[in-house]
Amino acid sequence: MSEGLKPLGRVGMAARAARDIPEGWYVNLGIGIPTLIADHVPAEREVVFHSENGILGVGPAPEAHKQNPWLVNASTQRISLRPGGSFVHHADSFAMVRGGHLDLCVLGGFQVAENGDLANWSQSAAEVGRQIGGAMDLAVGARQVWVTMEHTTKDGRPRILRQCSYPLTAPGCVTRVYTNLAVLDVVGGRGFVVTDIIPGLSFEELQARSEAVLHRA
Amino acid sequence: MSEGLKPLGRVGMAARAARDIPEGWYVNLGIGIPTLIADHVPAEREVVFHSENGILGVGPAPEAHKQNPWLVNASTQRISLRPGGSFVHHADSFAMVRGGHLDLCVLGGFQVAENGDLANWSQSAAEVGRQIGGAMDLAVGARQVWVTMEHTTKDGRPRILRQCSYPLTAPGCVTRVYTNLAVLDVVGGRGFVVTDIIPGLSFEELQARSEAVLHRA
Amino acid sequence: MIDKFVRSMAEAMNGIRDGSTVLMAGFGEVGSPHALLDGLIEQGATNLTVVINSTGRVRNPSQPAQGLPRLVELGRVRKVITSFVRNHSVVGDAVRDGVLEAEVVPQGTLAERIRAAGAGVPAFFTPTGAGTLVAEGKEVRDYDGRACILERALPGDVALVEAWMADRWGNLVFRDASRNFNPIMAMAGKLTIVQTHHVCDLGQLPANEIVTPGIFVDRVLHVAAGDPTLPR
Amino acid sequence: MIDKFVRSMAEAMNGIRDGSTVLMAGFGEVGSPHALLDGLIEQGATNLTVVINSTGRVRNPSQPAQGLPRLVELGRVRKVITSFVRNHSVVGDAVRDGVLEAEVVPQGTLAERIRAAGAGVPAFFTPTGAGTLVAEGKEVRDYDGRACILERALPGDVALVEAWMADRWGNLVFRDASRNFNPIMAMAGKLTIVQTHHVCDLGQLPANEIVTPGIFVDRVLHVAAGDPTLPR
Repeated sequence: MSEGLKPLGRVGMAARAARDIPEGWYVNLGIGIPTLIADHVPAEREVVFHSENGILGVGPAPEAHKQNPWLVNASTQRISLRPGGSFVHHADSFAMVRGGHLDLCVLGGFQVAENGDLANWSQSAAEVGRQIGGAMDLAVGARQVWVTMEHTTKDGRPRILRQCSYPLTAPGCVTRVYTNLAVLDVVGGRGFVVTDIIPGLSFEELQARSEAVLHRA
Repeated sequence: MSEGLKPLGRVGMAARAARDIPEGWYVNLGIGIPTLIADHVPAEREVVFHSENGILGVGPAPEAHKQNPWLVNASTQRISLRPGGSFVHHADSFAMVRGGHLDLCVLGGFQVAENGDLANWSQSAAEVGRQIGGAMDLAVGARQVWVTMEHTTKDGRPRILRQCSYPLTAPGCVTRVYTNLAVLDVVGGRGFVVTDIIPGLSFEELQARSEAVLHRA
Repeated sequence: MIDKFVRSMAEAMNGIRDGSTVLMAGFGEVGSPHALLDGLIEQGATNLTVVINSTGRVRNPSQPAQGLPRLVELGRVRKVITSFVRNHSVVGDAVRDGVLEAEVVPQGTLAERIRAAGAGVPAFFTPTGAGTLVAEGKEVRDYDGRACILERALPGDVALVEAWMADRWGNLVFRDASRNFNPIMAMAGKLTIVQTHHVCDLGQLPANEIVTPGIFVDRVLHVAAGDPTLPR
Repeated sequence: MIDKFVRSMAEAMNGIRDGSTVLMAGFGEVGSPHALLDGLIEQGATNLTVVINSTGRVRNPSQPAQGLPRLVELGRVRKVITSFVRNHSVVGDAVRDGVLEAEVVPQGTLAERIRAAGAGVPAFFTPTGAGTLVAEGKEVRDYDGRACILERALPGDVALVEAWMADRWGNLVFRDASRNFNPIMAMAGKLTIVQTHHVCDLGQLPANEIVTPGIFVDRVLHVAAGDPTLPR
């Protein structure tokens, strides 16, 4: 990587994804980096955030003295509710997800493959811990599935792959990936199409950090 | 039939069935004679009446000046709501029915067979008019299914049969029949068991008006 | 700013195409989107499949047909999916004459199929209808010793809904028994169009009391429609 | 007179049998029937199958286990059906040690299976989980060009529910995000037991605002439980 290159941090990735969310969309934000996205949607742009535990219209974290213990998001953080917000039970909440009513979910990821396969809940089928949560429902149900993740693992192995090696969350679901280095659309029949790269990084350098073949936009 | 014999009228059948509904039951009353049953449950006995269009806690018909045009039962009659009553949408209303939550439904009938088969919505598969409504759901879903009907057709043909000739509402669903002449339990493996006959009518005379073999209690 | 209110019936009906499946809410005239039905008649879409609980009363020469029966009289409906067709009704006569197809299904199955469409369930098993004419041509399977039939989800290209109050996000509440098919049809419509008696500011409807969240709603038209009348 | 209020925890827990399937509501400590879980621990039923969204945090030696983890420590649970098992949690360790079976399923499938049980749907198809480990051993069928798997209803012998307000008919409302699994577990429990923060006179809860009608409720215990705390 070129000297002085500045890969995006967690907040930077969240802010980059936030830029692309249009007004009026219904959006579910997964645990981790995606949760940060809400803070970067401009206040004047109305986006309705959904939380799996039956909340539509999630607002920002409240000041300490305004916290409502009965109001937490899917990450069990205390939140606020926007005017126009509403509550439903868990089956109705997932009816929104599974019935195709969300315009977008943004999920964290371990691996994304060029056919849109996503792995984000387990690194091995043999593992005892299985933290599936709502990710499989969201990956299958939302109209758009964006993933935010580091472009490579901590030890430099690629996460942008020809094929996922971890257990899948859902096959063929991802439509776009925001990494610390680039924005990649996943296009049916073509694979990863790079639409944005951070300043100072060349397409070839990005390709070198990816296993899958990348395409120019 | 013996001279001076008094078969029950519509109100008489409804009142007879009402006697047997215990406090605390959740009950759906079908169109026709069953609808009359609610008026004959003593006021001090709390029974919760369900209406298919999403009402629990149906109360009696209101006085004219208290009518609420937004409050009708499944027969589209204006009704009242008891304190404790509630509204749900149609899928939740039928979740009550189909999920086995109703203790009882009382339906009108054309024919009941000794195996519990019920026919109450059509006299011929060839008929254009098909008034299924909620009867099939109720017949299958309620824990008890009682039928109120005349013991025979207007021209004297039996309705208490070995086998139904009309299209079925549901197989093997009926648990008790209230006719203008008798009360008959439907007992698995045995068939019709007569538990009550109007004064002055003999078991043999009742049998003569029934196609199925009747049993003594 | 999200604003789902439309200012005219023409705007409410815009883009409904020939061949659409249209879900029409209401039960016994209560909760029926009468104004939107009039709007659809005016709009002109034809070759429709209509999903509605009940298809109308016995013909009454002194009362001109409205709503679905009127659409049928105009030859605009190809098929109805319903729980109730009466002999000697406009719909019944059209079925008899072979100009209209009718799929008559149990009311609970109808409701569950609509809800399934809204919830992303493509098909489900139910014991209702097993062993009856309703089961004809359907897959049968035993669950817990009981015969069950496989039923398909019933999505709409368009859902026509009546609400009591609505806000600009499309959040809805319903009055008393007018709730009936409205919330589930709102869920199942690709394009859900609402007529509402009252308009609320955003935040005026308490979050715990909203029955249909705006995510299920596309367009809202303010129509002060008055009280429902008893069926004629 | 219908009166579903019980006067003691012993009465609330009466008759829960060994081998029962117990549905436990709540999400992130909100809407969890903590008092009833304590009551179940006290009551003694064992060999339980527990259905619960999440099975607890990573072990924290300074915090004694409560609720499901405590039941597991006591060896009273045979199986959990859940969307979330963490490594190094009481439940995760019990699964690792082979003393507890875990069926881990997508959260939406969990919710839909519970709702299906309450609604009389024995099985349904869903695309969620198709092509993943979740699909193993399940029937697959294509709908609308999409692989779907067949999932079974998930009924409970017992459902443990927390409400904000209740009346003697068992009508319930919930506070904010505490609604979560409570209404659907109430529907799916053969014996539904509720702890409520507040008691209302019959008729005090507006008919249009009741979320869980009393038909889904068997017993109600008044427990002034205070606010939920954040997960530890």
